[in-house]
Amino acid sequence: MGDRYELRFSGSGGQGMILAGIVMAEAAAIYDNKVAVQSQSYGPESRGGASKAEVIISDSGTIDYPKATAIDCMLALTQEACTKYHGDIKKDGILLIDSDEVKDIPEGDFKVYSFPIIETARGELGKIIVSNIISLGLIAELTGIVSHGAMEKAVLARVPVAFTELNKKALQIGFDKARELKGN
Amino acid sequence: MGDRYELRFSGSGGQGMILAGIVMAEAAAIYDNKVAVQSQSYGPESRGGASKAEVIISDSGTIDYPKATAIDCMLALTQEACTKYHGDIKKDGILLIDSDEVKDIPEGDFKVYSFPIIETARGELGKIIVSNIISLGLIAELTGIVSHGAMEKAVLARVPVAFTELNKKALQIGFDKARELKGN
Amino acid sequence: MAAERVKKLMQGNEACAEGALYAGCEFYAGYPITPSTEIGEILSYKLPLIGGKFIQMEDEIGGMAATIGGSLAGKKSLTATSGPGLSLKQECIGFAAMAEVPCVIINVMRGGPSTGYPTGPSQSDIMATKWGTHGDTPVIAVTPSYVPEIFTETVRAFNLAEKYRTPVFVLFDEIIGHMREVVTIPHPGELEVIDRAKTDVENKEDYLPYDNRFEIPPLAPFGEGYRYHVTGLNHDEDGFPTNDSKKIDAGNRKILAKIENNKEDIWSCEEVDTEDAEVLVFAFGSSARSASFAVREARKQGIKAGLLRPLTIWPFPDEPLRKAASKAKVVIVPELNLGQTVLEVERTLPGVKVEGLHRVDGEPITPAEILEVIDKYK
Amino acid sequence: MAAERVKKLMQGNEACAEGALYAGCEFYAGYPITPSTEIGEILSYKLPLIGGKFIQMEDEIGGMAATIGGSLAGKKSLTATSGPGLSLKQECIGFAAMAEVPCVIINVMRGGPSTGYPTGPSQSDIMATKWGTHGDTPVIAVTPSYVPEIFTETVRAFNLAEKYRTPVFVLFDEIIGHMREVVTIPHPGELEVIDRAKTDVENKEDYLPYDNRFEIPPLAPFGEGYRYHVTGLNHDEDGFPTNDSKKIDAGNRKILAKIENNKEDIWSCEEVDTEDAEVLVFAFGSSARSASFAVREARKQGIKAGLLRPLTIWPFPDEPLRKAASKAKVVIVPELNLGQTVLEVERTLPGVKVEGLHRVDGEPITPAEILEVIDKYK
Amino acid sequence: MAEGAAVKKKQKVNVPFDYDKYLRKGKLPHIWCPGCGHGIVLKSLLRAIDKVGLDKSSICMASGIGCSSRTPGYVDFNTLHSLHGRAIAFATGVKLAKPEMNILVTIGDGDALAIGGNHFIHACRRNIDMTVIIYSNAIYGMTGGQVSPTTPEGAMSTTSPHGNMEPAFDACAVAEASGASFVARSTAYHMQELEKVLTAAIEHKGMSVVEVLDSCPVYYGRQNKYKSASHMMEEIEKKGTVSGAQAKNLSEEEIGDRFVRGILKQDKDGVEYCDAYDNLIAKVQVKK
Amino acid sequence: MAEGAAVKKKQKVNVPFDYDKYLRKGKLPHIWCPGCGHGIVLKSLLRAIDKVGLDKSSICMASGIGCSSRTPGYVDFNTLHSLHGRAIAFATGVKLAKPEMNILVTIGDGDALAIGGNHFIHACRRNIDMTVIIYSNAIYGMTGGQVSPTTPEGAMSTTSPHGNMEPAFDACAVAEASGASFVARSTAYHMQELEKVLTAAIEHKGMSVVEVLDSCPVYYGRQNKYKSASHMMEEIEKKGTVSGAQAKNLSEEEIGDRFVRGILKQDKDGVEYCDAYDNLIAKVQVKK
Amino acid sequence: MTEAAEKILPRIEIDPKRCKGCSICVDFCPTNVLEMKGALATVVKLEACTRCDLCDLRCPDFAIRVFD
Amino acid sequence: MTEAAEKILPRIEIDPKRCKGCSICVDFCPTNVLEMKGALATVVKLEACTRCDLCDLRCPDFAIRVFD
Ligand SMILES: Cc1ncc(C[n+]2csc(CCOP(=O)(O)OP(=O)(O)O)c2C)c(N)n1
Ligand SMILES: Cc1ncc(C[n+]2csc(CCOP(=O)(O)OP(=O)(O)O)c2C)c(N)n1
Ligand code: SF4
Ligand code: SF4
Ligand code: SF4
Ligand code: SF4
Ligand code: SF4
Ligand code: SF4
Ligand SMILES: [Mg+2]
Ligand SMILES: [Mg+2]
Repeated sequence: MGDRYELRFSGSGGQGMILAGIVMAEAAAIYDNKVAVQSQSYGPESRGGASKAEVIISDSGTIDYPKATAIDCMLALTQEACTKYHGDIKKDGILLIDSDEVKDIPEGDFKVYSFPIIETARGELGKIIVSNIISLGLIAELTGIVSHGAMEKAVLARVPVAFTELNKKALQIGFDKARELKGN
Repeated sequence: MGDRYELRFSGSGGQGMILAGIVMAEAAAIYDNKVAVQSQSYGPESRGGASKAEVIISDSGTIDYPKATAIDCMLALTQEACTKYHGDIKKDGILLIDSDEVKDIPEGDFKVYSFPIIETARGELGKIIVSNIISLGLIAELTGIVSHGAMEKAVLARVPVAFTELNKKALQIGFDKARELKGN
Repeated sequence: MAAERVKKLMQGNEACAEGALYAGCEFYAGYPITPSTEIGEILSYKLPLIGGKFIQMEDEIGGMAATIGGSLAGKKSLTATSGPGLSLKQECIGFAAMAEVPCVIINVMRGGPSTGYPTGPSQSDIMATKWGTHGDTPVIAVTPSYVPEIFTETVRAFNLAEKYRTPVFVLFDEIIGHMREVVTIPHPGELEVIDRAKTDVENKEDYLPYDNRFEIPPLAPFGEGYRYHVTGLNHDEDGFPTNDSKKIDAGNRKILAKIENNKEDIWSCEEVDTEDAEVLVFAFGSSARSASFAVREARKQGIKAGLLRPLTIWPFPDEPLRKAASKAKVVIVPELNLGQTVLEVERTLPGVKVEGLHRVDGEPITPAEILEVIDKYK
Repeated sequence: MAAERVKKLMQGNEACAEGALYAGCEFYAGYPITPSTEIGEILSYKLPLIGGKFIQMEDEIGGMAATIGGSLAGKKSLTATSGPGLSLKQECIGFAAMAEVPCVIINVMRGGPSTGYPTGPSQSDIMATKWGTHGDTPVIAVTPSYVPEIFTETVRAFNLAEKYRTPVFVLFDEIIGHMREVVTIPHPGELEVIDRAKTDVENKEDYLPYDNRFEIPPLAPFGEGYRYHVTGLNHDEDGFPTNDSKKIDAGNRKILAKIENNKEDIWSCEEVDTEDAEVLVFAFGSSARSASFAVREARKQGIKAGLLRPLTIWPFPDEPLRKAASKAKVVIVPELNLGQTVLEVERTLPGVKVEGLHRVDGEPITPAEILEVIDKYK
Repeated sequence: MAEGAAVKKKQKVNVPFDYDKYLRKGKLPHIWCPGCGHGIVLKSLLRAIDKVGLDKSSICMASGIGCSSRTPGYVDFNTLHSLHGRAIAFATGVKLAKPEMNILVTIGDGDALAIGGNHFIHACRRNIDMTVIIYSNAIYGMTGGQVSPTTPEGAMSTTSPHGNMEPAFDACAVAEASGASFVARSTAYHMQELEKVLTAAIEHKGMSVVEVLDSCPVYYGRQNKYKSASHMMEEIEKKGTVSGAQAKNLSEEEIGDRFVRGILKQDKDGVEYCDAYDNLIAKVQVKK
Repeated sequence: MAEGAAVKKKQKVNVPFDYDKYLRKGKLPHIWCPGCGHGIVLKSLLRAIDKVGLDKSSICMASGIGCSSRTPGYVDFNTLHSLHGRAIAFATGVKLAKPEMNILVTIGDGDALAIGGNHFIHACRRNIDMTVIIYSNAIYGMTGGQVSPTTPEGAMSTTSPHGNMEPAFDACAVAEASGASFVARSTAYHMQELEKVLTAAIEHKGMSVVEVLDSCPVYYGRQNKYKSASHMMEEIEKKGTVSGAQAKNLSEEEIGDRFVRGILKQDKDGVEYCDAYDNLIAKVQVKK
Repeated sequence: MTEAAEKILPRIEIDPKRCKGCSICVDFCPTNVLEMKGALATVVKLEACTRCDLCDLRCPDFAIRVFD
Repeated sequence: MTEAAEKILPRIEIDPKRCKGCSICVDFCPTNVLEMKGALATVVKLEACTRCDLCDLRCPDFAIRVFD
């Protein structure tokens, strides 16, 4: 479908994939004035295990079907999630993986970007909890689907004030590294 | 309907009209080998007030509709019951009333028999509780719909052994008085 | 020299209790409610005499739950109720259907909605029986019209429950519940009594309570060494919860299919003069008795009237209806509600004129009322 | 200078809570259950802020009972639940309908029957909503598909409840309940909000809670000097129980008629390309979103496909459906159950081919699945 | 003159209580059977209401289903005849939505303690301000005499036809343990004590439970061979109970299975539920 | 040789308890979150079952819905995962229909005391032989942290976001007052005491209620600012309770709002329900 | 004795429409003022009445009242 | 000292598939035998173990066992 941009954030429970989806949707729909729908899969025993959140973005109009049909960009922070969920990525879509976690990279008609997201969060920022924010920075830059400004506003609106700086930094790392990745 | 004999027993709650209906049905169906259906009206606040029981008797086959449609014989022990329920008596049917209780005798194409049933129970047997049994005797004889033997068996099967004689007497009074009434 | 059969003038509710005992019911849990109360009362007297158990629970929910528990322990189990109690039992009924635990639920219908008219007859729980619990739930419901039929249909209900491992309803209205007719109790063996199927597994560990080898897997009673799991969640054939969408799908469909696939076995209908009927009356319960009277009268008047009297109302007897209505110009559906069964009749017979005759004033539908409608089409 | 409207990315359940607040809801009584829990959670936070009341009752039955109590005391009242909770509430829902007490019931549908699949979406409580409580009961149910629509339909549900003095359901499935979309909260006054009608009697003693002068008599709140009686029994216009069969009849019919007579006001449907539709899809809730996608694709392929999306599922929108299907060769009914709404569609459209598309594996129906069925008829 | 004055004085003392002021006279006679204790309980309650001086429009009387639950139909208040077992839950909604109302719940032992047991204990726990009057006749009257959770062991009923084998609840003990702040017991026989107890219960702020032992001569009486309504009252309500004062001087054995009458618990320190809610609102609104 | 014997002896003492004998190993790991007390309760229960020596096939373990109610899925008995609040009612049916079975009911505080409150008090009243183990974590774990009838006043939950304003039940007091013949309390922290208490509860004939204070670190813990599972156990289960022995030497004020642990009631005189039923059957069958 | 003569007797009203004949008033009247006559309570010994009001207080049917 | 040398150390088994890393065993071990390593309990001071079994008894996940 033409005016329909599909994103999937996947990882394991507790890695903040749903929050990533929400922030992405808010960046697009509140701060960039697009239309967005965010949804997630949610099992009764989803404690642990693979977890995913999806965001559909459109420039205009209503988004009817809220789930991914042909993914433009997918993030996978774990091997399990990557293996389980990559199948819906569309031709020429983007797969962003954590290079330390996902060793078995799926084959397909899509572009794979690989980056040590979690290790960067731990190493450069001392908090693996911001892996999802780094991811958001990466994706914003890689896809261009939301503006940097909107993304920053969306992130900061969702995190406690005490962590503003940390998250700003995480996001910036994402932006910067994505530019490098694209350069490759 | 040809093979369908309809009886209604009416009075006030506590006068044993339902028991009368049951005994009549048992006399016909168990001891005279006919077919019988007994039913009653049963209000949520039927404590006191008019009460009725109906019995449909047939010589053969099944009785489908279980309620009275055209009554062959009706008993009324109170004015209220008589007034409320006599409307369904069919042409040439029988209305048996307590002569002390029912003063306002309804008009219609039916034969009215009048007898001081309750007073007889009190006066001759010392127990108004057997008014319903006297009534059964009267009706058995007046209508001939069940045999005396069947009626006696049915009554005795339903009353405590200690009261066998009392009830036998009550029934006999009914049989006898009905013969007199018919004679009139 | 066979002993004489016991022949007794019985109330409908009594015939129901006697039918349950004949069918081998050994466990009753319930909560009293007019007009079904006598069923529990009689069983509270009779069950202990045969070593069975009666328990008056704290409410209808508890009554239904304990009935299911009793059945899991291997006893044929029964509960009886009326409208408001039915509503309360719905969650547990869904559990019995989902976990495939046989049991019988008697509903002596009274005037609804809400507390309504407790001592008035009604046939207004037909749809609540089919659709009352949430989700897609298999339902079998039988609808006797006569007191002796309450006896036989209660036996049949137990048979169906055990055969199909599912809750089965016996629905009748207050009129029949409180009416008295003669019931001749059959000798043991005279009526078919189906007992719970036994598992064929050699090794108790291999027992699967929802064994996919069977359309209706045998249910081993608790306490006999088969140590399995029962849940109301979507489950696998071993009885444990599953999140596998294929298994969820299969499980949900299986419990409906076992009824759908065996409709012909479950259906029971009485037909009167349907072969050439141009005016067909479709009626059950006490309304069918009035209809029977009316149809007989109509025939006397030369009207080609007929009666289809379903003794199974769920699964809906669509094929028998279609057959019986093949010559019908009109199908009349008298029922003590404001239009329930008539909806199914309409759906089953597109193009055929269907006329509902509804009464909700606490009085039965009379033969005259039905006859009046029949007369319109003569 | 009007302030900017609040624009917020919200979960469906949050939009529901916000819609309730917009509509003037001041009272919530309920019991938590997945996937409806967030509605109560949000209101437990927000209601005290505006002086309203939230109470977590001991169970769903208590939740429904207290909701009705709150409404009788004059407050717009709400409860929210899911499948098993719906089953438990049924008896009380019948009371609200019979006693004509306005209230709103949210049911975020999860996989059933029984505990089923608590976190999976489903549309399998459609029939339980209509027929779940015993007796013939009036039912209004609205079925939003989009998060902003949950907001507006919740407001509409409160309006309908107050206008028709009856319980009104808002039904949506887990997908929409947990999905997030942007909702722009309208200013006060921007959306119509209907408050409870006030009685016109001069003398408080003359007040009749079921005054026959009105199709829908005004309901005076408890505690304002109108001292009347409320019962779930069949009652007279003064609210007291009656055994008069005429009054029983009239009362039972009246509560259904007030819905039946005002269907056009209660109905709401969205139509997409129905004018010339040869393949009509009839879908609500999340399935309608997939259908919308599929119909758009089909049109691109040159198929004359159309969508009828009912926002009111009860009373069933038969006339709109008949109209929309006037050119249809086939009507496709995708729903997350094993065949519920499709039955009504069949009944409504005798002679028209109707094809159900059912899914009960815990996953939504995809546009591709619907398209596949549409393609069969191109 | 002096005589006249004396007469006047006397008349004043002896003017019978005017129940009519609270009754919906058109609805009388009530449906209760001859000798049913429910009427005595109702009369005591009306006198108590009068003593406290409640405004009729401020009262919501709620009930469930049962003979006792017919009470609201006869009195000129805001009356709610709800569903079997649910009266307290309905009443909780009314009270919380409109805390200025005075809530009276008149229900049977089955209604309160069997099907309604859960709402009962939770209302006690919450200590919400209402007065629950249990018409405790140890039987289901309305449905024709089934066993109830207060039927004594050994007693006959239509569902304990071989003699009741279940232990009975001590309703007051359950109420106390569940958190009710006012708990009392009296009987229809002791109708003056009952009036006092009910007065105190209504005046008490918080959950008040009053168990009233009363009698169903028709179903309980007949099945258990009591000769008359008065015989039952004599045996069950009079001989079967001791007053709190008497009980103090008796050992547990001496009391035996007799029930103790009087106010059994009265805790004025606990916060009432609606008050607690108001405090919460005040707190969060300030914060806001 | 002597050394070898010593070692042997030691080994005997230290062979860890073999839980596997009772577990459905294929179903592990269980769904409980890291640090959830439910696993500790289950382990104590399995040791108690072992001590009593129950035959696995004779056990019916029933539960409702909740995290705690997932227990039956992991153990190799006849297991019944029923409906929220209904476990005790289902179990009543199983027990009465087959009195030779040993019934264990493993349920949450919400399951037992909120929605299941009525079945709970009535099973206590009947004194039917079953052991009800309440995993009392003061929260609804399964549904994500709502307030429960045992949540302390002031505590945070997703449905008491301004602090809980409702008083909590004393579950043991309610059980006692309702007629349970065995009532005890312990905690997951005191898992050895718990094992003993559970052993006594299982051995007791009649209704046994064991309230186990345990912890939901995820929902209760996080909302109420506990640092870790152990921190919660330390604060709530250890510091928040006193043993029965300690309590004897303390005044009510000294005990404060700490819960008393240990066996609180043990009445061996009452007749158990199924026994009473058997007596009834014997009586009526003789009569017949 | 003038005092006796002067004694003002109470007026006991029994509403026959309300009285259901339960005999509670009769059975508990301390001075046997009342008696059942058929299904209706009646006054048979008014002079013995002490105005104790027990009959009124215990009548379940709002049927008997004692006036001065 | 021979006795010390002779001391037979226990064997503590921690099943990494079952351990959920709650740290209860670590926090309550009286002699600090255990420590968290990432999300897994590990033995760091076996010689201090008194075989008190508290770690096993309190582990909610059937993950740790102490053998002789
Ligand atoms: C849900 C439901 N279950 C059962 C009934 C039937 N029912 C009506 S009243 C009643 C019991 C009445 O006993 P009690 O509460 O003790 O009041 P009493 O009549 O003795 O005053 C029952 C079981 C009902 N109306 N609704
Ligand atoms: C009838 C019904 N109502 C509500 C629910 C939702 N529900 C599932 S578990 C639960 C509460 C669980 O709390 P608790 O019993 O304390 O167990 P825990 O999870 O804390 O161990 C609730 C409300 C349900 N499944 N069924
Ligand atoms: S049945 Fe019993 S409780 Fe009901 S009114 Fe009659 S005497 Fe009273
Ligand atoms: S949510 Fe709480 S109670 Fe449930 S498993 Fe997790 S920690 Fe345990
Ligand atoms: S007032 Fe007292 S003495 Fe007089 S009639 Fe009544 S009970 Fe008897
Ligand atoms: S107590 Fe009342 S109802 Fe009973 S006999 Fe006396 S006056 Fe009549
Ligand atoms: S057995 Fe005791 S000392 Fe040894 S590791 Fe475990 S807790 Fe520590
Ligand atoms: S207690 Fe068990 S689960 Fe927790 S850290 Fe230790 S070994 Fe792991
Ligand atoms: Mg009672
Ligand atoms: Mg809990």
